[in-house]
Amino acid sequence: METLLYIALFAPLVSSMFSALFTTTPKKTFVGVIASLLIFTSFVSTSLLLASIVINGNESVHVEMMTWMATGNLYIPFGFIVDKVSVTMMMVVTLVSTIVHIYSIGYMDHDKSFNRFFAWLSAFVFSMMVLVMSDNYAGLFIGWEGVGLCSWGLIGFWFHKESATWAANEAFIMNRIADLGMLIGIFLVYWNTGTLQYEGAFEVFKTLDPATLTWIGIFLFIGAMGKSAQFPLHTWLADAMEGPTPVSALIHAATMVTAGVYLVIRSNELYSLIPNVGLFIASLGAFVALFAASMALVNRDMKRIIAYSTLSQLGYMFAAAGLGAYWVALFHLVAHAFFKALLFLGAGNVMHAMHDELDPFKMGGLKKVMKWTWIMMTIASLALAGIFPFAGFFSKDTILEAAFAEHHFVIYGVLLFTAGLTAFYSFRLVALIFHGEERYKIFGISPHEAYRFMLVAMSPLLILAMIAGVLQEPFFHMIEEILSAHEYHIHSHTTLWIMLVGTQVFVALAILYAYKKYANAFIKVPDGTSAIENSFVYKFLYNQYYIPYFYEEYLVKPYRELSDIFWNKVDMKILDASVDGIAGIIYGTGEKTRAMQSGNLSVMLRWMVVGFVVLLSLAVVFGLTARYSENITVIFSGLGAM
Amino acid sequence: MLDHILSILIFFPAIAAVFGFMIQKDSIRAYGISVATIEFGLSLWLWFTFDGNVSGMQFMENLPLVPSFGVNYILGVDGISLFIIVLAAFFTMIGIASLTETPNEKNMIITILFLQMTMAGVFAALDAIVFYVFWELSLVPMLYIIGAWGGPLRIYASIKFFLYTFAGSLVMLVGMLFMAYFFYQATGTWSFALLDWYRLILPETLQLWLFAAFFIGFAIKVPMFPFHTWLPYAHGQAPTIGSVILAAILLKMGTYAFIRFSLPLFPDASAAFMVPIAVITIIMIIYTAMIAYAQKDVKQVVAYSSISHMGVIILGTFALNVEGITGSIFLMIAHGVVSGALFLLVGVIYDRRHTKLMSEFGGLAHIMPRYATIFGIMLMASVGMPLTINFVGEFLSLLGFYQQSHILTLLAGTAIIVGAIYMLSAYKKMFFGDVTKEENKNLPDINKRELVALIPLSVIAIWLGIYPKPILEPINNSVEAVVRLMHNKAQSELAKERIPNLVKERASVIKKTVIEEEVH
Amino acid sequence: MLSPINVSMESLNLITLAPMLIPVVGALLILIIDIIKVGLHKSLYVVLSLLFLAMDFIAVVDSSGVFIANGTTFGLFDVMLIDGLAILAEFIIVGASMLFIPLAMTHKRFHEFSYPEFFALFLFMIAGFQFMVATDNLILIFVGLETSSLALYTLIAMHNRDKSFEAAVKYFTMGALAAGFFSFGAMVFYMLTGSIEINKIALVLAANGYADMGFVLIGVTFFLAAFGFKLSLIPFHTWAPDVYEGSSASMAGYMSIVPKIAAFVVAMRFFEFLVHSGNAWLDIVLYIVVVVTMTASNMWALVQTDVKRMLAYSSISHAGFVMAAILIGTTQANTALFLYWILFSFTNLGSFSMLWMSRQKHLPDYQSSDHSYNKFAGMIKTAPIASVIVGLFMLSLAGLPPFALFWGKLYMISSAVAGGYTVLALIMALNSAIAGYYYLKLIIYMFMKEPLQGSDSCAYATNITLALKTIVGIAAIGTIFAFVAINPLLEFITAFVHNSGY
Amino acid sequence: MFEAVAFYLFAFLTIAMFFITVTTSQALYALTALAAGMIFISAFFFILGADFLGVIQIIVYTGAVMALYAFGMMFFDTTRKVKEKRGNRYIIVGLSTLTAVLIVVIFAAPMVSKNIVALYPVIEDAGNIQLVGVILFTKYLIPFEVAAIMLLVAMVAGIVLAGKKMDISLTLMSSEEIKKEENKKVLS
Amino acid sequence: MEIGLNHYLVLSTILFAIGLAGVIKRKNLLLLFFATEILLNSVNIAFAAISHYYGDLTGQMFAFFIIAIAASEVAVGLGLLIVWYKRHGNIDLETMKSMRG
Repeated sequence: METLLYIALFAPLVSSMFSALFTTTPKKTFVGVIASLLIFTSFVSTSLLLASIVINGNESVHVEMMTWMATGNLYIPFGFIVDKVSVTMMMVVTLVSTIVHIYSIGYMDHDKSFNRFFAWLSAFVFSMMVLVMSDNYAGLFIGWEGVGLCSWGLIGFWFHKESATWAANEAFIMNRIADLGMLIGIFLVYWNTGTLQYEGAFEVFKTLDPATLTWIGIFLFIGAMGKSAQFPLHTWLADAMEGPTPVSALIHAATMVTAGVYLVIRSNELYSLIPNVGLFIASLGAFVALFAASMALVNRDMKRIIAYSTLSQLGYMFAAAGLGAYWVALFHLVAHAFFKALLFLGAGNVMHAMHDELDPFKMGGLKKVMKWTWIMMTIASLALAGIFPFAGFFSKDTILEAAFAEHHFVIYGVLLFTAGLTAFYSFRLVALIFHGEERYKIFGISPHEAYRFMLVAMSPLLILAMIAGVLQEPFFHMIEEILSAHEYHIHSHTTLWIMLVGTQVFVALAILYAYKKYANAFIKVPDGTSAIENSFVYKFLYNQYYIPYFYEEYLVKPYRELSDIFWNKVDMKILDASVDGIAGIIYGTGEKTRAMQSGNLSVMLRWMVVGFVVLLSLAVVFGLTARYSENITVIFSGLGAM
Repeated sequence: MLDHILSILIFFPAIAAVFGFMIQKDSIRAYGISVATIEFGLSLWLWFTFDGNVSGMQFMENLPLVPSFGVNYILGVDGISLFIIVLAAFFTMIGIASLTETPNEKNMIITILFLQMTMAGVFAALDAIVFYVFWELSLVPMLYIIGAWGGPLRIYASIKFFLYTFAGSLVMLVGMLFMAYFFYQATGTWSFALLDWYRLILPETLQLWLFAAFFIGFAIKVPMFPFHTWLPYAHGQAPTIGSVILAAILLKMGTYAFIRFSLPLFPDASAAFMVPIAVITIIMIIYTAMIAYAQKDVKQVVAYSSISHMGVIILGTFALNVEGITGSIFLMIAHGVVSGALFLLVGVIYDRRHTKLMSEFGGLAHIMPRYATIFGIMLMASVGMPLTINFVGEFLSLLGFYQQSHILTLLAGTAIIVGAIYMLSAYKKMFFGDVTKEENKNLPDINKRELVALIPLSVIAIWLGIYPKPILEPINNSVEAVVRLMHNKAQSELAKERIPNLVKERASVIKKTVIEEEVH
Repeated sequence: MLSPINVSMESLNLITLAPMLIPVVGALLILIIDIIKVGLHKSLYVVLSLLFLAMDFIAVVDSSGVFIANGTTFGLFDVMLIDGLAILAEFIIVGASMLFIPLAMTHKRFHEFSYPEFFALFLFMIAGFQFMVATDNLILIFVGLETSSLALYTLIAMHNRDKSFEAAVKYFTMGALAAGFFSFGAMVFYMLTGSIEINKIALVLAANGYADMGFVLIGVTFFLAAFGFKLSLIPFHTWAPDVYEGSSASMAGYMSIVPKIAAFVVAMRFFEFLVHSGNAWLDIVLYIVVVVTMTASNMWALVQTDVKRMLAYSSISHAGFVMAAILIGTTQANTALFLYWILFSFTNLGSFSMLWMSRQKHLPDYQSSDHSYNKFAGMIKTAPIASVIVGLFMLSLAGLPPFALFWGKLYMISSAVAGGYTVLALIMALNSAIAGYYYLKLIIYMFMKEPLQGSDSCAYATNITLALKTIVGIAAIGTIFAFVAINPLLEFITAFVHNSGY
Repeated sequence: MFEAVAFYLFAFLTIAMFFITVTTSQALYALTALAAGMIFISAFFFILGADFLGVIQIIVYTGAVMALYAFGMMFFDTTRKVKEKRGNRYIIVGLSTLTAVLIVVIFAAPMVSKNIVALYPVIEDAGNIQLVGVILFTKYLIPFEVAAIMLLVAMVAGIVLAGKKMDISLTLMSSEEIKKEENKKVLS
Repeated sequence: MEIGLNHYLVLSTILFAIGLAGVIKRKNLLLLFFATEILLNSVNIAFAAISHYYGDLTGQMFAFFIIAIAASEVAVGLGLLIVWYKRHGNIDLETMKSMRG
C-alpha cells in the first residue's frame, strides 16, 4: 500500500525531472509520451489505492517519510495520508492530469518549448499531490506554494508575451497575499495546539475557545480565497488564461483552484466548530458565484468566459462547504473537474483551429468542421448548466437543496439565479462558436478538427461528464463517515419536485434564450457602436466591475510610486543624506575653522592668549563663587530664590 | 590537531596568504583554490567531528593573551557558529574558483585569504576582544576589495562602508569595556571571556544601556534600518566576489553577534527592546523591499533584498524562543547561500555585458536558458518557496515571533509578498519578453567555471530545504542552551514572560512524542 | 652666622643623576671631537649618539632597579627624583631617541645631519628632557624644559630651509610666551605654599583644605596654558602643525613623541593631586580641553592635503586623547597613558620614518608639498611592500585591532569607563572613527588610485638606507606584534605607576 | 614710608617704561625703555633685600641681554620706524586689560597663607649673597649645573644659527651641487 | 601706608599684562622678544617679593634661574632672527605665512 502511495506521489516528480533534463533540447515527442505514462502510472496507483480503501472500508494509508523540520517543540515530518477525502482528490488530479498530458502532446505539438512544458506540468501534478496527500498543514503549504510556482511557470509559459508574464506574476503575487493569511493560520494552529498534524490539531481544536478557532478559520480561509480566486483576490484567474489551454484545463479549472475548497473540506472538523465563519464562507461563495457569472455574461474572450464560470462554480463549492455540506462540495468539485476540464480542452481545440483567436464573435458555425468538439463542448456546457442527467445536475442541485434545507434562502435564491446565468453564458459561448454564420472566414482562417488522439484522450472526461451523476450515491456512502455527511432531505417530496423541475425549466429557458439570441445569422463582430455596448451595465460588467482598474490605479501604481519615493526621496535624500550630512558637517567644520590656523604667528599668539584669558575668567568666576559662596547663598535665600 | 583545529582554521589561510606573495602571478589562482579547498576540507572535518548532541562549546582553546587585563585567546564553536564557519570556508572556495579575469589577481586572492581568516576568527572567538579584533580586521580586506576592484564610485563606497561600520563598532567596544568593567567590579578580576560574562546578571537599567551600545555596532553591520545606507553602495560598487562574501558572510556577523552577545548577556533588555526592534525589522522588510522594487540595477535589487531578509533574521532572533532563534540562524545560512548565489549570478551577466541595468536586458531566457534556470531556482529560494533553504528559516523565524506578537508577525509576514513583488518583476524584466537589444543576441550561456560555483549552491539550496535536519539539530541544541540561560537570567516580569521556560514546556514535548508513537 | 654644611656622598644618591649625565658627557665628547677634527662623517656621530643613548638606557634600567628595590628615591638635596613615572618616561625618551637617531643616515644629504652640533644638541636635549621628568622641583623642571626646548628649536632650524626657520621662530616665540606662563604659575603656587616642589605644594594645599581655591585656579590656569602649549592642547596647539610641517619628517615624528611624554609626566605629577582635590572647575576645564583637542584637531586633519600636516593634526588629537588619562586620574588611566605612548611611539615614528624615506629634495609639478597625498597615489603598484607598511601604520594609528595602538586605545577607553567617564569614553571612541577617515584617505590613495602621470616610481625609496629600513622594520614589527608585548608591558607599567603613588 | 614712596615711584616708572616698550613705534625707544625698566626692576630687588638678584638683574639684563639686543638691532637695521598695523587694537587692549583686571581682582583679595614653612629661611646676620651662595651650591646645585648646560646649548645654538654653517643649505641642494661645494672647499 | 605683598603682586600682574599685550600686539619679532622679556621680569618681581615676605630664599633662586633662562632664550632667539633676516631681509611677523590651514 505504501509503495502504491509513493508511486502515486513520486511518479509525477520523476516525470517532471525527466522532462526537465530535456528543457534546453529541441522538441522530443517521447518526452511527452513518457511523462504521460508516468502520470498514468500515478493514476493507476491512485485507482488501486481507491479500490483498496473502498473495499477495506474505513482504513486509510498513512506514512511518514522523514522529518522535515524539528526544533524546539516544533516537529514537522513529510507525512502523507491517503484517506477517503484525499483519495477522491487524488483521483481527480491524476485522472485529469493524465488526460491533459496526453492532450498536450498534441496541443503543444508545434511549440519549441514542448519539453519544458511537460516538466512544468508534471511538477505541478507532483505539487498538487503533495498538497492533497500531506497529513499536516506544513506539508499542505509545500504543495500549496508548489502549485503556485508551477502555475507561475505555466501561465508565463510563453514568456516572450508581456501579457503572459504579467499575468504569471500577478497570479503569483496575489496568491502570496493569501498565502500570508494561510501562514498566519498555520502559526495560530501551532501555537494553540503544539502541532501541525491534522490529527493532533483536530483533537485539540475541540478544546479551544471559539474566538481562537474563529481566527484560525478566518486565516486559513484567507489562504483558500487566494488559491481559489475568491473575491477580492479573483482577478488573477481570468488573466491566467494567458497560459496554454491545457494548463487552464488542469490548473485553473480542475485542480489547483479547487485547492481552497479542499482545504476547507480537509479542515471540516475546524469549520464545523465555527458555523459563523462557515456562514461567511457560504455567503462569500454565493456572492462570487453570482459575481463571476455576471462578468461571464458579456465577456468576449472564450477562455475568460470559461474562467469566470470556473470562478462561479468555485463559489458554489464554497457555498456548500460553508454550509457544512462538505461532501456535496467535494462532489461538485469532482464533477466540475470533469466537465470544466472538458470544456477547456474543447476550447483548446477551437483555439488551435482558429489560430489562437479567442473572440467567439469572430467564430461561428464551427460545428461543421469540428463536430466532435462541438459535441463535447455542448455536453460539457449542459453538465455545467446542470441539465439532467449530466454530472452537473447531481452535484449542483444538491448544493441548492442543501442551501434550502439549511434554511439559507437568500443563498439559495442567489445560487438558483446564478444557475440560470450559468446556463445562459455557457450556451451563449457554444452558440457563438459553433452556430450561426461562419464569421471567421472574414479573417481568412481555415479551421480543422484536432488530432484524433486528442479527442480520444478527452473522451473519458466526456463520459464522466455525462455519467458522473451515478457516482453520487456510492460517493456519499464512501465519504459519509469521514466528512460526517448527511443527505439533505427537503421536508416534502412535493417541494423537492417543484424545486427540481423548476430549476430545470429555468435553466432550460436560459439555454433557449441564449441560442435564440446568439445562434442566428445576424451576429456580427461587435464594434462598440451598439446601444447595449454603450450601456453602463455592459461596460461595468465588461470591465469586470472596474476591479482590475481599481487595483492598477489604487494599489499597483501607488506601490510603484511609493517605492520610487522611498528610494529617491527617503533613502537617498533623507537617510543616506543624513549620514553623509553628518560626515559633511564634520568635514565642513574642519574646512571652515581651518582658517583659524592662518599661519600668522601673531594670530597664533593671540589664540594662545585668548585661550588663557578664557580659562582665567572661568577660574576667577569660579574662584569668586567659591570664596563668596556663603554670601551668595545668603543673598539668594534673602531673595527667596533658593 | 583536533584540539587546535579552530586556530588552524583561522590562521591557515593567513599564513597561506603570506606565502602567497612568493607565488608567480599566473599560478596564484590554482594556489588560491587549493588553499581554500583545504580550508573548506578542514571546516568539513570540523563539522564531521562536531558532536551535534552537545549544546555547549566544543573544540575550546584557551591561551592567555593579556591576562592582567582579562584578554584571552579563547576559541570554541557550538551549533550556532559551526555552520557559518563552514559556509565562510565554502564561499571563499567558491569565490576564488569562480573568480573571473581580474587585474591584480594575485592581490585579490591574497586579500580574500586574509578575509577568510577574519571571518573564521569572528565566528570562533569566545573572547570579546578577540572577537572585536577579527570583527574590525574583516573591514580591511573588504575595504580593499571594494576600493580597488569596484565600480566608478568605489572609493566613496568603500570609505562609507569602512567608516560607518568602524564608528558603530567603536561604540560597541565601549559597551564591551563597560561590560568588562562591570565584571571587574563584581568579581575583582578583569575578563573579556564571553562564557564568564554569561554568568553575570546585570541590573536592568544597565542592561538597557549596554544593549544599546552593542546594538549600534551590530545594527550597522547587519545592516538594520536606518543604518543600512552603506550597503547598497558597497554592493553596487563591489566586484562580484566582494558582494558575494559581503552578503553571504560579513553581514551575518551582525546577526550572529546578536545571538552571541545581546541575547544571553542582556535578556531583560532584549525582552524590553523586542517590540521596537520588531518594528524596525518590519520597516526593514517592507521599506527595503519596496526600494528594491524601484531599482533599475539588478545588483541593487539583490542588495536591498539582502536588507529585507536580514530583517526577518533579526525578527527571528528577537522571538526569544527556540523556534525563532533556530530559524534565524538557519536563515543566516540560507540567506548566505541564496544571496551569495544571486550575486554570483549577477556577476555572470555583468562579466558578459558590463552593465547591471535591467533595462539593458530582457528575454535572456531565450538566449541563456541554463542561466535563467539557475537564476529561477535562486529566485524562488529567495522568495521563500517551500522546499528551498530560505523557507525553512523564514518559516521558523516568523513562527517563533508569532508567539510574541500576532499583529507584528502579520506585518512582517508581508515579506513573502513584497519579496515576491520585486524579485519577480526583476526576473521578468531581465529574462522575459523578447530580446530587444542587439548586444544580447549572442551572449554565451553560463560556462563551466561559473557552473562549478552555482551548481553546488543550487544543490544546497534545495537539499537543505528538503532535509534541513543535519543543520537544524545542532543549532537547535545550542539554541536551547541559550534560551535556557536567558530564562534563568531574566529578572523582569516582562522578560520572564517573553522568554519561554523550556523546562515547563516539557509537557508538550512529551505530547509530541506521543503523537510520534501514534504515527508509527 | 652660617653654619658649615656637611654633605655625605650617600645622601646625595648620585645614581639618580647618572642617566642624565651620560648624554651630557656624550654631547660634550662630540663637541670636542668636532673641535679636534672637522668634517668627520655623520655616521660616526650617529653611532656615538647611539652608544651614549644605549648607555643611558642601561642607566635607566639600573635606576629602575633602584626603584624596584627602594621605591621612590630622592637624591642630590631632594632635587632629583627616581620614581616610576620618571623611569617610564625616560625609557620612552631614550628608546624613542634611539629609534630616531639612525634616521640621520639617509641616502641624501640633509643639512642638519652634516654637522656634529646637531648630535650634540640632540644629546643635550635628551638630558634636558630627562631632568624635566626626573624631578618634582619646578625650577629644575623649568630649566630642563628650556634646555631641551632651546636645543629643539635649533634642531628644527638646522634643517635649513625657509619653512624650517619659520617653524623654529614660531615655536620659539610661542615657547617664550609659554615660559612666561610657566614662571607665573610657579610664582602663584610659590606664593600659596611657600614651596616649589610639587609634593610639598600638594601637602600644603591639602593641609589648608584648598582654602584659596581662587588662587589655586589662577595658578592652574597658568600651568594649563604652559603645558597646553607643550602638549599642543587646543587652543595652545597652533604651533604644532606648522612646526611639524616645517621640520623634517623624522624630526616631526620625534617631536610628536618625546617632548610630549616629558610634558605629560610633569602634567601628571602636577595635576594628579589637583584632579583628586574634588575641584569641579579643573574637571570641567580639562574635560572641555580634552574633548575639543581630540575633536577639533581631527576635523582639521580631515581637510589636510599634506600627509605630514595631517599626521601633525593627528598627533594633536592623540595628545588630547591621552590627556584624558590625566583628567581621569586613576592608576589605570596613568598606566594607559604610558602604554598608549609607548605603542604610539612605535607607530608614529614608523609612519613619519616612511615619510622621511620618501622625502625628495625637489618637488615634481604634481606635488604641492613634501608629502602631499597625491604623491602616494597608486603606490601599491610601484612599491608594494612600502605601501603595505605605511598602510599598516595608518591602520594602527586609526586604532584598528590587533595593531599596536588599538591596545592603547582599548586600555585608555577602558580606564575612562572604569573612572566613570562613560560619555568621555564614547567621545573618544567616536573620535577614533572620525580619525579613521584621514588615515584611510592615505590608504585609499596608495591602494586604490592610479599613479599620477609622470610620477617617479622610486620616489618612495629615494632616501632609503639600511639604517632607515631597520628602523621602519622595528617599528613595523612593534606595531604588528604588539599584542605579544602588551601583557608584560602592562604589568610592568602598572607596577611602576602604582608604586609611585599615581 | 620710604618703602612706600620708593615702591610707588618705581612701580610708576617700571610700568611707564614697559608701556613705552610695547607701544612705541621706534625700536630704539623700545630698547631704551626696556633697559630702563630692567634697571628700575632691580631697584625693587634692592628694596626687597635681594641684593644678589638686583646685581644679577643689572649685569645680565642691562649688561648682556640688552647688549645682545642692541647688536641685533644694529644688524637688523630697525632703527627706522617699525610699521605696524593697527587693526586689532581692541582685541589687544581688551585682552590685556581683561587679564590684568582678572588677576588683580584675585590678588587684591586677602590671602589665606597658612602652613607655609620657609625651607631656606633668610638668616638675619648673614648677607644675602652668602645665603644665596649656600643654597645655590647645595640645594640648587643641579639646577645650577643644568642652567650651565642650557647656556652652553644656547651658545652652541647661537653659533650654529648665526654662523656661516647656515649660509648654504645642504637640504635644498642636489647631491651634485653638494659635491661641487665640497670640492670647492678642498680647493680653497 | 604699609606696602604689602599684594602691592607687589598687583604690580607684577600689571607688568605681566603689559607684556602680554606686547606679545599679541607686536608684529616685529625683535620687539616681540622685548615683550617676552617683560613677562619674565614681571614674574621676577613677584618672586622676590614673596621671597621677602615669607623670609624664604627659594623665590630668589627661582628669579635667578629665570634670569638665566631669559638670557639663553635671547641668544637662541637672536640666532634664529639672524638666520631669518639673512634670508628675507626683514624680521616682520607678517612675512611668516608660508604654512597655513
